[in-house]
Amino acid sequence: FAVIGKSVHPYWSQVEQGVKAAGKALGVKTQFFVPAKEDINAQLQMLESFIAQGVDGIAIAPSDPTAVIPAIKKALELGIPIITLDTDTPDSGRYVYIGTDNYTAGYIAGETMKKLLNGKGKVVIGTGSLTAMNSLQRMQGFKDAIKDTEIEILDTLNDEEDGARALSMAESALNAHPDLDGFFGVYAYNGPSQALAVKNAGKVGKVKIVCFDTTPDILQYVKEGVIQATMGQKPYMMGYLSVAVLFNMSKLGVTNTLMMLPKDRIIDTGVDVVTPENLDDYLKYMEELGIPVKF
Amino acid sequence: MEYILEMKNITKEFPGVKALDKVDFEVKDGEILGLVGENGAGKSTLIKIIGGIHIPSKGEIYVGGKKVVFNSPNDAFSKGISIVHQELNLCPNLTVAENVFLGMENLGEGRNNFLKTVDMKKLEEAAQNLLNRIGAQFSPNTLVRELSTAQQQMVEICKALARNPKMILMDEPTSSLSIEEVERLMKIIKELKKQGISIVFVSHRIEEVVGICDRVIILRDGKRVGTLEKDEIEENKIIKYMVGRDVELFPKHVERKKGELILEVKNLKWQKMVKDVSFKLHRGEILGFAGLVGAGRSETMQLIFGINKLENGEMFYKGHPYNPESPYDAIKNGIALIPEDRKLQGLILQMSVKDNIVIPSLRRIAKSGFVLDEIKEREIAKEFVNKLQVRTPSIYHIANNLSGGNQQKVVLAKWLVSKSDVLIFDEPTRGIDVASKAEIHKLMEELAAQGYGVIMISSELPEILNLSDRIIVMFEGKVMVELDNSKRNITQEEIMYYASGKKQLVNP
Amino acid sequence: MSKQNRAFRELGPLVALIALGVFTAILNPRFLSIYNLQTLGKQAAIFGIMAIGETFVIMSGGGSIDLSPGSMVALIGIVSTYMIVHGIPVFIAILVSLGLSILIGLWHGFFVNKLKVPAFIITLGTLTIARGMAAVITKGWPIVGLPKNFVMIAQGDVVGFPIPVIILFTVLLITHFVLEKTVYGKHLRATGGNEVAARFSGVKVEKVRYIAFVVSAFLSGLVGIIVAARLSQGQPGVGGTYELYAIASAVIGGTSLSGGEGSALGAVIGAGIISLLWNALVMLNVSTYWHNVIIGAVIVIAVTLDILRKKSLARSK
Amino acid sequence: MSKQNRAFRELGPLVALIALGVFTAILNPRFLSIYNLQTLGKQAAIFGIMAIGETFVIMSGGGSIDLSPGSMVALIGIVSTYMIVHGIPVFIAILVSLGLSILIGLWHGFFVNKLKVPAFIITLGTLTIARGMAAVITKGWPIVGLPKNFVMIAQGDVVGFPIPVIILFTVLLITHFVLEKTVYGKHLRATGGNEVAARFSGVKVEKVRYIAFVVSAFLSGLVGIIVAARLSQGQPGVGGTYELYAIASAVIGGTSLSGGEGSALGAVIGAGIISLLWNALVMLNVSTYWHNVIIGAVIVIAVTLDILRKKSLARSK
Ligand SMILES: Nc1ncnc2c1ncn2[C@@H]1O[C@H](COP(=O)(O)OP(=O)(O)OP(=O)(O)O)[C@@H](O)[C@H]1O
Ligand SMILES: Nc1ncnc2c1ncn2[C@@H]1O[C@H](COP(=O)(O)OP(=O)(O)OP(=O)(O)O)[C@@H](O)[C@H]1O
Ligand SMILES: [Mg+2]
Ligand SMILES: [Mg+2]
Repeated sequence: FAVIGKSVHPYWSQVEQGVKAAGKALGVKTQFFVPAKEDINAQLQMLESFIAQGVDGIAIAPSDPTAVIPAIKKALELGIPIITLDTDTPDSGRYVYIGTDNYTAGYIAGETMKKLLNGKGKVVIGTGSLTAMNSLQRMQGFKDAIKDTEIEILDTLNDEEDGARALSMAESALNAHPDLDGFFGVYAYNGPSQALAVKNAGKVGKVKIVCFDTTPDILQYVKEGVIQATMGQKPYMMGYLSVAVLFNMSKLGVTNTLMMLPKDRIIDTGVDVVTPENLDDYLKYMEELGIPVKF
Repeated sequence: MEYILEMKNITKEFPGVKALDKVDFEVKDGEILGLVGENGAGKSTLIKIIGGIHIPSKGEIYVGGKKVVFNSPNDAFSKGISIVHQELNLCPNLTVAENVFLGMENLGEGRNNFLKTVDMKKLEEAAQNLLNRIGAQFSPNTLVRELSTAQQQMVEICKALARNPKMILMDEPTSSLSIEEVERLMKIIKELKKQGISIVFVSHRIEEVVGICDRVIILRDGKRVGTLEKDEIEENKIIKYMVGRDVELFPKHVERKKGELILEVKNLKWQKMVKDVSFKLHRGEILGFAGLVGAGRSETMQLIFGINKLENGEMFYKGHPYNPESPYDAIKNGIALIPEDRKLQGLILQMSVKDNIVIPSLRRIAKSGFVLDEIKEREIAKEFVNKLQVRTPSIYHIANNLSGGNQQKVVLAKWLVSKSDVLIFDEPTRGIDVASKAEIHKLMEELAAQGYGVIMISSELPEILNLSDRIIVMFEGKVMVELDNSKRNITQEEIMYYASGKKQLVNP
Repeated sequence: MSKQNRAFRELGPLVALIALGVFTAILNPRFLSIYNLQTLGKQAAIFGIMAIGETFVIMSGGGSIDLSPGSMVALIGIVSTYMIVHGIPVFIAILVSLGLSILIGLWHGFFVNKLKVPAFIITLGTLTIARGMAAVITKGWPIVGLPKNFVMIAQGDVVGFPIPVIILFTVLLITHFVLEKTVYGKHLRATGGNEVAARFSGVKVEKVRYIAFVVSAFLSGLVGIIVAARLSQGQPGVGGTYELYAIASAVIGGTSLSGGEGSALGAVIGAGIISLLWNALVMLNVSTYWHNVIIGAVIVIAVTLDILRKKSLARSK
Repeated sequence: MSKQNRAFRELGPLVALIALGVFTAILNPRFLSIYNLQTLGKQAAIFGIMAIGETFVIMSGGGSIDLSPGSMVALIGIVSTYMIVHGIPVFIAILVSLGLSILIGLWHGFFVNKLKVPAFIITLGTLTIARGMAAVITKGWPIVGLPKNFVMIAQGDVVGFPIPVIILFTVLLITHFVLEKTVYGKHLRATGGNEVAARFSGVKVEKVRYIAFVVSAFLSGLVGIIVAARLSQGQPGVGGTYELYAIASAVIGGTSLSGGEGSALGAVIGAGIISLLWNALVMLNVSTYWHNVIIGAVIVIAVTLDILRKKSLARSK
């Protein structure tokens, strides 16, 4: 079975762990691939190579939902089951989608921010890409969630997936907008960059931070109360479930597998909103899963 | 119309230099016109103006009586003017044939637009014809980068001929040719004249000018200072106009004593260019190297200087085995090589005259070996600029903007500054005017008299014959003969004989 | 190098390409499946066409290099699809986009020829600006809803040959002819070899350079359209570091970075090697984290071996 | 170029830098707040140090260029932090990391000097391989848990001057001295100006090149450590396109891409311009979609104006 992720990133390395764990538990061979950076063309290239190779099943997180449709259709034609994880492409005819989509996660982040700011304030978004679909969807969800409030988005800062630039930009933003109330960090390194900037500027608690992912540094900042909330998607679960579903499809047949799954063919893995209050619970939960976070 | 080309009141200014000052210039139909003057007098500048490379600050140009403005080389070509530039201008990555017909791949038939196909067979045939005509021995499909300087010079000449011009301007075409090629070129020039083609001929070898020109125009300091008609042309007249005084061409030989053995090489071999070379050099002597173009003299010296790695043979320097890794080693040991190709090997064109002069001696001049000493550098540069009469606005002028001969002087200065025991001069006076040449000869004699070991490669036989104590003649990478010239009794014919590969002198 | 050796210029990279292919095919015979070869061909077409354009610019000499191809792919992909989804007929949209590419090429040529700005800088400007513009036009979102006749450009095939491959061969044929057989080819080499000498010989050096930049920009634009059709959408983020791969392809194929030497065929072989690597690393199940390491190593090794080969060839002569 | 003009080489870019600063300060006076100037200084230090290294390589001529700085920043950041979190003392970890940087510089020098591989290719290899290795080591995870004495390297300050700025000035002082006042500086210029003539003059051309590559790699490694300290973590993805900014900084500062000319001070001013732009665009609240467009345009304009200025200067002399 092959699983294709989006980029070299802690998030995808957790997916990989899930994939490997499932492979081991089920006694099957798994392959996990990601391009170095989000690159739909490279992903398509990999997808096509896997199809050519004739693997038993593919799970893909398309960087772009439409671009992969022809290749997915081709795979299904050839009898290779395909499911999606993390990002869906319903029109492709994929069998199942596993994950919480980025839009929903972004929406929840927006709701969280709304609560933190009591529906009023000024926010700057930091992201690593203005073109990658996950970034766009998270930002869109976030914006939709705060649409009818008095929360104003002052600026969106694109650091082109460069952590150092993210930090510089967060610092500059704090400077440009002394009355800033919140940061929204879209990529895993955005949260820590913003947290560091806020901490160095002595504005902890004054500038609220909502961000994505649960890397150790983020959780550390959550513990310190610099980051107020982070969206933990469940990459490990997505990876594990993808292999499990594909395994079932190959062993029991596609139709039989689908019968066991929800009618809308979406397996929602949900989002953990990790806050200083529930951090300990989250850590315990992760430990139970067998992927303890140390920091 | 008598004048095929007429220029009036031409002035050309460069930043800081007035290269030409109200010069009138005219070329008659079918004449061979000599253009002479000291280094930096403005000859090349004048020729570049005719070629559409420089645009004059003031003045008018008439071709066939009609006023023209040349903005690009193509403007000049279209009027039937071809130029052989002083500095070689070939594309090293292209073949001889491609270079000869560059810009006229259609061989003059029809329009030469970009999408026309090139018939390489035809080009090569045509190039072969031209090469045969000037007696060149290499094939038209060799890459130019594999040719020696002299061979490249011949390609330049072919290139000018290929354009079927009404007029050819040759800026020092003979400076890198040896006697044989020069003679052939002279024949060609006369032939061209018979075909009604006008030639403008620039040379510092005054005897060539005397031998071939119908009329001579002399420039000094950017001004036209004289014209000599056919019957007035004489060597000392020309020189007097040029320099403004009499010059003793070959200063009297200074007596000197042959000292101890300083350098000995045995059976040197390197690739196909150096096959078997052995010789000895003593302090206090000038050892001349003669030979035709491609005899491998330069390559031999580059072995001694550490440019190329020795493949076979031995060298002894001051009695010890010697095998330099790099020129750095050679210089550290006290061996200097004044290279033959000033643009490629001699100068860093974008650097100032001063920086060029001090480069080989920087470590010695610098404080504690690595901190530059500007003041000392300046003094040294000034001293040698004066000594060699380099014509430059200041020592901070970049080398690229000097005239060819003045560049050559900078190259010489560079090596005279670096105190060396063995000095190897490879074509030291190439492109240098008569007066300065005499100065340089004097300098070389002085160096020998002071006990330095001096080696001189030269394709100018009079130079070799007048200066050398011993003469080695090379042919195809081998030493043909070693001649004792301490009495200055060797003749040109003798040398030419060995240089063409013949072993026994039957009939001297 | 004599005439004969010219013909064998591309031998080194060709051998490398074949060796890589055979190696992969032995380890995983599915490498040779039609479908995989089609995939490979499409990818090679993308890099190959860009690499040919890059070859023109690099050959023109003076350290010229075109850093813009990657961004051009994104921008032209966006511009063409933007027009199409706004109701402009596919054919006209393509013509206009290619026209825009040509203008950008002329813009590069203008700065290099007239203002003496290094090609590196002006095309770096385009790299940044074009990518920026792609984001400005789309706000980052892909442009979708393209008609079938547009996506066919990349997704269709003729008797099994994907259309991009056919485009590649057409471009290769034309450019090979231009470089090897025409006056322009000679003049381009001359300009790259010694600009001053070329100018003194009456070569219209500026025009030669303009054309080189236009060819490169035009071919990048063409690739932009192919990529958009391949992805069924205009993607503002596509083509990230393609320029580096295009340059590497050209150099692997024997183009000298100092100008004057180069071959369209070599560029395509170079692009083939890089595309094959991308494909083979997946086919051979190499861990994704190692991909970059291996690609980097292969590029270095390929170029180094070719240089050593040429050197020993020159020596043995 | 005469003595006097040398002193004014950096005038054009300096004026541009000041003008940009004044312009931003007028539109948003907060630009001049200590905190913002510190932010700016830290960013400028990062680019500035890299640009100085790049200047050495470019000056060495033969079309040399170093494409590896961005990836080196990532790799050395990872290597140093990896060692530190695995219990190796900070000081030793830094020494070892810088040692590794020097080795990589020697590696580049070896390929360029001995195997005649173009610098573009061997450093492109490092670009790809180093980034790949950073991913291999970390699997994409940041390396966290760094001790205070390490992060102080970038986050501390001395009477208001951030330590990276102090490092920048130290590096600038040393390199300026080396380039302008020492034999090495002259030899580097000579090598870049005409390699053959330099060799004939007894310059150890190879050694000169080795040193240039080592300086560049060493300074990139230094920046890698500063960046890791600044972020309080080792990040495998950092430094994406820094090499392009470093090269652009050097060129804006007057370095000639064909070698032989360049200045450390100019490189730092160039880096200042780019860093200031990054900062000013945020300070002036310019829509992020336009950032790239503006940065690209400013780079092109700065270089073009400087070239035109020098040309008119040369003419009026
Ligand atoms: N491009 C240039 N920039 C500045 N000065 C120049 C330039 N070209 C020539 N000069 C100056 O113009 C003067 C005339 O030079 P030119 O090359 O015409 O001399 P020449 O008579 O050909 O000398 P030579 O015999 O040494 O070749 C010299 O003083 C030279 O320094
Ligand atoms: N770079 C090169 N590659 C191949 N062959 C060369 C190269 N340079 C010179 N040659 C060949 O080597 C031989 C020696 O040339 P060279 O000009 O050095 O001889 P020379 O005796 O020093 O003559 P001159 O004194 O006129 O320079 C010639 O046959 C030439 O064609
Ligand atoms: Mg001259
Ligand atoms: Mg020679």
